Amino acid sequence: MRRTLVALGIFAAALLAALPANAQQAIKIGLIMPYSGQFADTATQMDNAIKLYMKQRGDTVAGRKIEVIRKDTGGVAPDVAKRLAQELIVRDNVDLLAGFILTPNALAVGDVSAEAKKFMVVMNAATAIITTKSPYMARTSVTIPQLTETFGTWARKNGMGQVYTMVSDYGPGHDAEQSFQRGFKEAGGQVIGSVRFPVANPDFSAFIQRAKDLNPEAIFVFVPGGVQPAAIGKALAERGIDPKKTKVLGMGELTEDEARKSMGDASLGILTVYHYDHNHDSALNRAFVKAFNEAYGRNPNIYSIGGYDGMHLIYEALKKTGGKTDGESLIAAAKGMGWESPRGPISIDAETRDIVQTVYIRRVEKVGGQLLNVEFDKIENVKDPVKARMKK
Amino acid sequence: MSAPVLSTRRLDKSFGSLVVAKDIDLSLPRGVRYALIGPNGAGKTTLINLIAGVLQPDAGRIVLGEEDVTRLEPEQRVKRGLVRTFQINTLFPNLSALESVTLAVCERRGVAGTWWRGLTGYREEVDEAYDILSSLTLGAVCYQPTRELAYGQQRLLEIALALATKPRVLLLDEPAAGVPRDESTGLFAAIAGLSQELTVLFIEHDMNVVFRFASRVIVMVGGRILVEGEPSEIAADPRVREGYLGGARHG
Amino acid sequence: MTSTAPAIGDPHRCLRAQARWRGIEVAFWLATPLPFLLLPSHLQLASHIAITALFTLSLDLILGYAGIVSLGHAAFFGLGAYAAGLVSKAGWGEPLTGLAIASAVAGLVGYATSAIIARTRHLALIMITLGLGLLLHEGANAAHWLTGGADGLQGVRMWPLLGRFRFDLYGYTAYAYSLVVLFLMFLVTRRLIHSPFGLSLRGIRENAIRMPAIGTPIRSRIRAVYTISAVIAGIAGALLAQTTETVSLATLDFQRSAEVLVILILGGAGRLYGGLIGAIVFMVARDQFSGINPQYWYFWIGALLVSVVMFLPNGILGGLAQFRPLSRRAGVPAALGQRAPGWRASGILEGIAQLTSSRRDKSS
Amino acid sequence: MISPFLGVLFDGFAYGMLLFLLSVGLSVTLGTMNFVNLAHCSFAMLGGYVTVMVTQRFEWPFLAALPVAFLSAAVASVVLERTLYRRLYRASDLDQCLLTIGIVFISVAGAAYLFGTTQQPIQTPPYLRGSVTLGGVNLGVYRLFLIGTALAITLVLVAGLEHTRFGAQVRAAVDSQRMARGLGIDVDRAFAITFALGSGLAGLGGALAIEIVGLDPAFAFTYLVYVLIVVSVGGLGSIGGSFAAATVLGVSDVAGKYYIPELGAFLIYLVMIGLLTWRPAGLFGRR
Repeated sequence: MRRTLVALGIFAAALLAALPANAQQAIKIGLIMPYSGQFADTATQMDNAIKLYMKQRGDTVAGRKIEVIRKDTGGVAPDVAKRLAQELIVRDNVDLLAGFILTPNALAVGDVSAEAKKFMVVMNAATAIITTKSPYMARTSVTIPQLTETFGTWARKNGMGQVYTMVSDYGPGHDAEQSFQRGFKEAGGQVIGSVRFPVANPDFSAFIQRAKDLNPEAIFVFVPGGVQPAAIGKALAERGIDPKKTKVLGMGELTEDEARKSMGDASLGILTVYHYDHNHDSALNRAFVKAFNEAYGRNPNIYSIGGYDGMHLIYEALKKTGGKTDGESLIAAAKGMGWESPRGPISIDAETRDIVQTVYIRRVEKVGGQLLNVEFDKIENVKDPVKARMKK
Repeated sequence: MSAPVLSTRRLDKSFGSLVVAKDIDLSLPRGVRYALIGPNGAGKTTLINLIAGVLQPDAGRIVLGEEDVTRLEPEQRVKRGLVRTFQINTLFPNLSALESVTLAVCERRGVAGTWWRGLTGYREEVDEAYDILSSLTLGAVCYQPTRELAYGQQRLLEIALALATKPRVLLLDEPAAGVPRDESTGLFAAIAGLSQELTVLFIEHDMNVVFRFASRVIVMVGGRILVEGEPSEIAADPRVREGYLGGARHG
Repeated sequence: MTSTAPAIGDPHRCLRAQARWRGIEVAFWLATPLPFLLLPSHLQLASHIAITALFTLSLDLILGYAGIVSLGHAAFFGLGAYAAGLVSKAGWGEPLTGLAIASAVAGLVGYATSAIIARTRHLALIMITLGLGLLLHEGANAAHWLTGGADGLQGVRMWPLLGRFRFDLYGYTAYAYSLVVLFLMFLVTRRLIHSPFGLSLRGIRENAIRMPAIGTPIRSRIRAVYTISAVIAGIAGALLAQTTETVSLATLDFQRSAEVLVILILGGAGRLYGGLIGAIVFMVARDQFSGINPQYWYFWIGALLVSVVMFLPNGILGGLAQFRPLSRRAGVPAALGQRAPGWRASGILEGIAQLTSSRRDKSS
Repeated sequence: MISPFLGVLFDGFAYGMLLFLLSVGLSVTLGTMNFVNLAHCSFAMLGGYVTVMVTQRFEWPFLAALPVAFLSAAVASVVLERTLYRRLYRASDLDQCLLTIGIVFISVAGAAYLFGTTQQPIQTPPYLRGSVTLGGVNLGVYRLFLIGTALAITLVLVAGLEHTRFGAQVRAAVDSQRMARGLGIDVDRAFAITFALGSGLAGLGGALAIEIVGLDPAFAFTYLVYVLIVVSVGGLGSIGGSFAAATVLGVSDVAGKYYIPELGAFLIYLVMIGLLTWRPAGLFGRR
């Protein structure tokens, strides 16, 4: 008998949980992110920015209250992400979906957005094709080719003849590798070698030794943010690769705050490409960084800016539609929308619903005893090259 | 005597420098009751492990009927009728006696591999198992989990499991180990009552039991066969006297 | 009921009593369709629970009944998922055939690997299953051209089930589909447990040394059960792929292997229903905790596990079974919660146990 | 061509030593107390966080932080041993898995809550940075330090087990608890100390690992697999075994990545499976 009770008890528990928060006229945003697990920090940083934005701009838009419901995917889990999206829609009847740190999850939820005709804002996931999954989807982060292909071209134009690329062996890594090489080759450069290391890779020394043996003019590195940038940076220094002689190129993750901190002077001179850094020099950004630090005692990063601009897009779109929340009107409102973000001028491409923005080239330098990413060159109004090619 | 059912030729086995079996020549005719005696460490259990296939001999052959079984897996030897029991109860604590024996019967009948038909469908097998248990006076307790049976009953279950495989040769490793003397006689009475077709080789320390139930006796010392013969001969044999029976430690 | 031993001379009654459906079991299965009525907005979750339950059931078959601890069972789940996904991607979106093909693939690989499984035991066995699982995971990541690598398999589209029911947003079809498959697979497993084969598995678990002495070819039995388990795991994986139309490396993850193990132990291994109860408790708890506290829900899950171990040894069902001492008498592992305490899977400790016992053997 | 090879050998060895420090404790507790402590890496993680805290907030020197890491992990483990583990020594190993996994979950969430989800930066003192070149072979100073520490610890452990009274007691307790008790050895105490020692080493390993592999709340999970691999390949309860296994795995991992990067991810698992099918009880296993 006890066991039936257990079983029934559990169903009862689920039942209680189910009772939908009685639908008042609030606009509900479903946030789907990996709040736990190895990507937790990216989610935290994005969530911070979202909270900050709502604190600054208030939580009512077009006369309706904004209510955020947070769901955790626990990491790369498209099946979970998709289920959560479905539940957010049928259980909590949210009006739009946002967040999305990880590509597979974003791709999976794309289907739901398309089927349920819900506006969906990708605030980070950076694989080019994502936005093609649903006509109601817009992106406020970046695409990897947008950065690396541009970077490849830039590197060639700035006198690097031959390069060795090393990337993590997974989707984004492959994107980065291919688009960088493409940009570099098309500008007439030569790729003398490349290696892909496993995503779960505790020790880089061996791979770096390989690169060093060929002694290239420049090494392009891509690793996911988090543990690895610092590790590989240290390994580079340890293997005696001096950024002043052999140019070290990478995407911004490579010289994130924590990475620079633990690399120390080893990070000096590393060249990176990115679309945002808290050190970016503009009044708007200074204010943003200040507010962010006051609220959370740390600097914002690209995930923060993605979330911040994402919320801005949502707010503005809602204002435009006067609070109408159906997918059509919202995406229509979002298309072509442009504004001044802490990262600089950005806009949503009317055709691809993807972001158009300025790409910055930075160098790690000591400023007042502090290691910073210093922007010294930029390419404006960069669209995602992949989708540009698709159209052709 | 008829052609031997089981015979071994010059079996050798040693663990490193320790020789546990040397030049073991056995030949057991059908239906005999052989006792295997000898001091502790004489290699009696090792010999049974060799014959049963738990251990591989370094040299020598084991022949069952016409067939050389030296290289066969233990279960293959069982299928051919060469079966052993264990000195220390080696049973299925959480299976009932009935389940245990039914399992053995199913194995013999080659149906233990079928997973699409319920056990209840195998009435004959269950009946046979039940009969075996009853014949060994376990009928009343056969529904209890093995671990709840009295020690003596568990010893009987050891034998029941072996019988369920319809052995031609039965190797009993101290069937009465740990059983008080008065009970052990009953237990051996049961063994003596087994079919005359069945050949039995049993290890036993209690000489009274040995001389009462064994038709022939093999004496092992230090991994070798010291002497083999009728109980009376053994009792009389001087080497056995000083070598073993002398200050013999029974049990 | 079975608690009192039947009259002497009727062994059949006793055995039949063990195999008989108990009221509690019937009640359990009658309760499973309730979500359609009570929780229509939770059907997607219910479907995932059913799938997890099926996956756990497949693990219970080898762990609970044959004593094989596996830390790489996700391999078969993932194989099933990718097989089903690829079939649909290749243009054949019919669910049932996809299910069949997936189970076949998982079964084949299961049979192939079972050769190693049957030869090793204890920690080595656990680690080899783990290793194989991780190898497959890396392989799937490397085979980007086939699996889509870390981005997951794209373009999985299922046709309506039976040509009538499309997989809807609410998950009516998904849950119905998963539940029916779960129930059918459960029937198969239940029958298997009560078959001579199931009895021999219990024999292997109870005493692997004795089995050869009654003529059991242990290895072939283990290979058989391992293959069957792989098939069921593959079906579970295929169900997930089909009902969510997503396949990713996550299906092959070490986490998934570890999680299903945790779920099984939580519910109670070797009890047939342990996996199902474990799946329900774990998934519902996770859904609730992560809903309330998306960042730190791990803490509460952890607390749940710890308290279960402390208050309900041998899993929820095992613990509850203690409160019904009578149920032990019958010694019926198949029935809910019933299995004598003090049982342990052939794990690391078993090794030490074997050691000492073999020592004793020599000293004869 | 020889110098890169030696370099690879060196890096592999260093990496191996890291694995050794992380896993030897588990090997000992598993081998001696038969306790399946999947939370072992949580102690390592604790050691790591303590180090970060002590060096960042209180600005202690790195070297001074290491003993603190060791102690804190040891103490924490004793507390757990007294409160929870002790009750489960007789329980089934499945229950032990469940308990310790539960503790891992809690520790992961706890770390995220207390220290945040960020990557923890660690600044090693200048004299441990960079690299020296010996005979054309480029040796990372920190790795040299790592190897030194590991070797020292191994010597101390082995010597301790072989030549001290306590060591003798532990070994006796391992062979047969009952006999040891009969000899009047306080087995529980011996085990408690062993356990603390093992966890302490994990804590130290965690502290030393940050520089090479970083530290975040997921650490307790990520390294569990590697640690289990080392323990199983080495053989339960064998310090020498863990040492050998860690070395083999470390070197083959790094060498594999260097010479056949396509196999980079696979190699460590292939090696493990190979070794275990060859010696199921592990290199120095007693079974």
